[in-house]
Amino acid sequence: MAAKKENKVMSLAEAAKLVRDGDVLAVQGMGTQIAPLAMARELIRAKKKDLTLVHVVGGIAADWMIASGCVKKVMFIIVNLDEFGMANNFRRAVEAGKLEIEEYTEHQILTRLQAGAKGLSFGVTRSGLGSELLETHPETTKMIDCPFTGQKVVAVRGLEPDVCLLHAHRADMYGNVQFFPRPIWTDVDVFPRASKKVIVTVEEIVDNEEIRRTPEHTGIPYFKVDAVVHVPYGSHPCSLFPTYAFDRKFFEAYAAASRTDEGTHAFLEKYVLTPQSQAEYLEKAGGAEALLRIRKWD
Amino acid sequence: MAAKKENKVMSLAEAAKLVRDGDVLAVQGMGTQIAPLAMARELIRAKKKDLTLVHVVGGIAADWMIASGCVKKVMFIIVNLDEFGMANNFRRAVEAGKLEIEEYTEHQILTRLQAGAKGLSFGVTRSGLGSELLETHPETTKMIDCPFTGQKVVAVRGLEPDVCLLHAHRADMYGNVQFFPRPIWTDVDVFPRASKKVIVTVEEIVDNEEIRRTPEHTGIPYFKVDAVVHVPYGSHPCSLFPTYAFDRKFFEAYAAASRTDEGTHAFLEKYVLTPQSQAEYLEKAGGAEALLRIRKWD
Amino acid sequence: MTDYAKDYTADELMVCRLARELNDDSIMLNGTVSFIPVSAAMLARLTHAPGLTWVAGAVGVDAQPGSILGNTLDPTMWKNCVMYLPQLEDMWSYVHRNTLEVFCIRGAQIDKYGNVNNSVIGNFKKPKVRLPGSAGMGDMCTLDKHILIWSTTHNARTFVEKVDFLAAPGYFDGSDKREKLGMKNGPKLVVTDLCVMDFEPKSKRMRLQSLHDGVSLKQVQERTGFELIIPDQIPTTEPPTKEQLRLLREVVDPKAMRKIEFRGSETKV
Amino acid sequence: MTDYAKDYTADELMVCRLARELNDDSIMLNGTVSFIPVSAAMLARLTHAPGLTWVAGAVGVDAQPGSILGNTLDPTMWKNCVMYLPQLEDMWSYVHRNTLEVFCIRGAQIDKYGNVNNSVIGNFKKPKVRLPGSAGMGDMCTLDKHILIWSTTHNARTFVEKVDFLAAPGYFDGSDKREKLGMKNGPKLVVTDLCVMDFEPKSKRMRLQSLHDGVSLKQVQERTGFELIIPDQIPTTEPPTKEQLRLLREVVDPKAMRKIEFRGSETKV
Repeated sequence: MAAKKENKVMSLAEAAKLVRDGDVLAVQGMGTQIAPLAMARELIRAKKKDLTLVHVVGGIAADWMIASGCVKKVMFIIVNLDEFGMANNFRRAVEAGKLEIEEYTEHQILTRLQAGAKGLSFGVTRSGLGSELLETHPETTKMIDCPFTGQKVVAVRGLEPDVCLLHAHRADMYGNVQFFPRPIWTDVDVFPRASKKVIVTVEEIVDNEEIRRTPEHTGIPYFKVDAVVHVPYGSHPCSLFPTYAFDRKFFEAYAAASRTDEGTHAFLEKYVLTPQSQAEYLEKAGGAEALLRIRKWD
Repeated sequence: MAAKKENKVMSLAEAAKLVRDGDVLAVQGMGTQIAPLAMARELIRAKKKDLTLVHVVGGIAADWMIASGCVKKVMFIIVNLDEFGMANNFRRAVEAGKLEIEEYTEHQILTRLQAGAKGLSFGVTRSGLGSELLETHPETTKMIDCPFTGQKVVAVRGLEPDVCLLHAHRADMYGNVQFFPRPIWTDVDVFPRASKKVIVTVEEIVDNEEIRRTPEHTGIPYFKVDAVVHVPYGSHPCSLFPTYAFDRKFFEAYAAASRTDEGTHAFLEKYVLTPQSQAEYLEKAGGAEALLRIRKWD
Repeated sequence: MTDYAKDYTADELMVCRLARELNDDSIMLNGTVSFIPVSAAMLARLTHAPGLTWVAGAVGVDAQPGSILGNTLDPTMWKNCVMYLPQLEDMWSYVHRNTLEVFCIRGAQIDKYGNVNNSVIGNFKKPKVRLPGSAGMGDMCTLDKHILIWSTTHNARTFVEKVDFLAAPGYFDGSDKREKLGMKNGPKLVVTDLCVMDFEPKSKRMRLQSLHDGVSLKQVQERTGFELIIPDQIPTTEPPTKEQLRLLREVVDPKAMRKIEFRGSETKV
Repeated sequence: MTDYAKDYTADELMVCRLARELNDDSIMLNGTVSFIPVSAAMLARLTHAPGLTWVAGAVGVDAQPGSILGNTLDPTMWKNCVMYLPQLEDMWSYVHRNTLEVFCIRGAQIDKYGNVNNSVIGNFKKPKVRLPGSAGMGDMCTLDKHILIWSTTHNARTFVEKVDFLAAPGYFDGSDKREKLGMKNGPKLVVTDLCVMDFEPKSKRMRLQSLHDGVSLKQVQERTGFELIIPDQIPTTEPPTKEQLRLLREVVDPKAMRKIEFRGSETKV
């Protein structure tokens, strides 16, 4: 549960070894914003199996991993590609009965993780009272009475994922992870605290001295981090504000390709399975033209 | 519950009118660190009665208000003056049966407030299992069974204080409140969110434009703040890191004076009741010599 | 006399109508792919509701992004904000205590009681269509929010007698279930590409409020999968003013991102 | 051969003995007026445990304050840290999941099972003496911490047969109550101005481990209000090394703030 103050810089392939078949993975992400996409591609290449993905908002990472047969189950509040539409492989897999799901309200899944982060077997929330979602997974969600007032509340079971996958702006070699601006979104907040292991890919590795000059930006302390991987543009095609925008062209191409299984697999072959490095991936994704394009936000 | 975007700058006396006799007040503080001391003195001068104080760590503010007969009850995890010793008026009032108390573990009182902040009638924690504290206020704290595993946990009742009193580095006139470094301690975090009204005293009032240049430092948004009062050294004799240190000489004087009721009342007469302004208070407390002294941290 | 515009499209009318529902006392936040409500909030602030509190992308308090650039949850929306609202405890406590009280939603199915479904078409366990999920709607609709519903696809597939799955409740079956569960408020208004609807207070059933210019009652009824309450007087939806339209087109959403939401709509914009 | 010091006082011996209990794997945080354990943590990092993780004042992760300036919860302790650990969710989750696993405590009463009381002398409702409160001890002692107890007042008022009030449990009554309630670990060591004690694994009762130089067994027994388990061999507490003493006096705590903690102690420092 606690990691030492030692050099944790490793390759994507080495970090992937921390993920075992059958693990429960808490995966950062929104439809088009910051997500550990390079790490997700590595897990696909490493042919991981029977994973359970825990998302607040699932996006292209989930869709790729599901299409690649890595995923047994997804817990989520929504899985889509924002304005680029449905996550088609997620949709098809559920419709075909090939993928288990647990759909939650946002505060329910956060409460599961907040409880897990404290080693509590459950937490409570008002979110989702009266929703039929409650009836779809009674083993993790049920209505209970307040012991003081008798009011109905939703109890959710504590959740402690095996591994947390995050992308971030920068870290030092010990795993002090920084965000610009400071950590705001829930996934960089509660995901690592709830998880047993934490793998972080970063745009930049900086000296420990630089971290000590800017401690207000550190969101995850080294004693909670197991692996630091240096992957510039590691969130592509999703954005990493303020460094780069999401890649509209890439998303449109995937949205089109993913309408069929065949289209999806051709896409994955080209962008996920073939490239042997982040540079090869970025070259395939449009190279310098793309990298310049996503430096603009309009 | 929601405050408008309008000019909320007012005097201590005007802000004191937001506090009614019998109110439950969430009061920031540690033994010797940042606390709304100027506001506490104003409430004493305004002869408030039957207040319930909610502290994580209570200090000199609690001791003064108790000695002045403003307080009916205190909820706390500890009340003392750090290395300057006991809060003698708190101690004497409890021993004389004149003050009600509810003693909690730290995470219990935080869980009460976190639940209140979400309008939840209760929350749960593992803190304090097996402690006799549980038996001292069963109306707000009881052991319950996890609905999933049967494990014992501590349920605490949600708490929504009437008014929150805070001191901070700076704010704009609308009540966007900033801290340097960013908000870290629990009282500036959950106290305002749990409370119905929020009164903030600040070292400095700055333009809204300055707030927009430094949004990472804002800890409380204007829509949650009801009063902004400009009181330089408003935390004295407690510290406001990094602006000024706690006033060791003043604490030593109070620790000595507070050994008796008579000593306490002479002290309060001189420092709390007589001064008609913050300047007069600071003059009494040592004037320029004191203000220079507490600018040094060693 | 108000200087109304004539040359507007359904997306523009929807934005302007939603904007009119917001005022200086409104405190709102927004979710993903919410170009129409975000445009409405930004437009309202520039016109009649300068004091409106909007938490952009549920993070940027009172942000001033200028124009919409990317997605409505994008950090580009946080520009010039007074605070980055941390999501986990801060945002959610302001949501649960109903300080942030206005929320705009849409979904694949909406029924006559304002229940919304974005989970599945068909059976939850073996769905005909697996939809993206109800996301924050599952929270917002079970708390005390003033819910504003918008839909760019007013047809009988979207406006159904009863939602296939109830993740985001409105007034349930019209009974007092909301009150029994301690939920205040609920759905207030529905703005579509054809008309504006509210809820009849007693029955909690959806009721026509106004028809967009050029849309007939018959057309709305044909494209609504349940019996709508029809009042005696049916006004025409108040059109955008010329100033609203100028601000929307030139300042708020010059890239017309809002039109993305009309994918799959019978209404051309 | 280790170069031990001769001219040390009880406060210095306590700091150095506590420091030896910490190692590169220890992850600890500290509370208020904890000059002795904070000195121990800082000293351990400068000597045998450079990898020790210390969250200064429960906020400054791996801080490098240089020397102790004010209170041990003061922001002056956060200097050069790698992160300001937000207290509400971050610090408390690392505490509850036992990532932050070492905590040092003291109190007005300590009994033979390591139960600690800082709430009241006498009855809780009508106390003879109302003490400041158990603060974070009420949390730390009911979770899974490795608890190190220090006391500068080894006498029969502090070391009592049974605490008057049990807010911060050690091993309760020596039964399996900790395990039944799901609490791992517990009190491990007690370092006082007279001696060092641990807990006999089976009975969970306090046991003498070593006597400070110049202190007799009789003296300890007279000043302990319960029957202490006495092992066959009683070594002398390992003295500070000259280097430890130099670092403590010149670098870690040059203002000797640690001596504040001996107010009320029979031992002069």
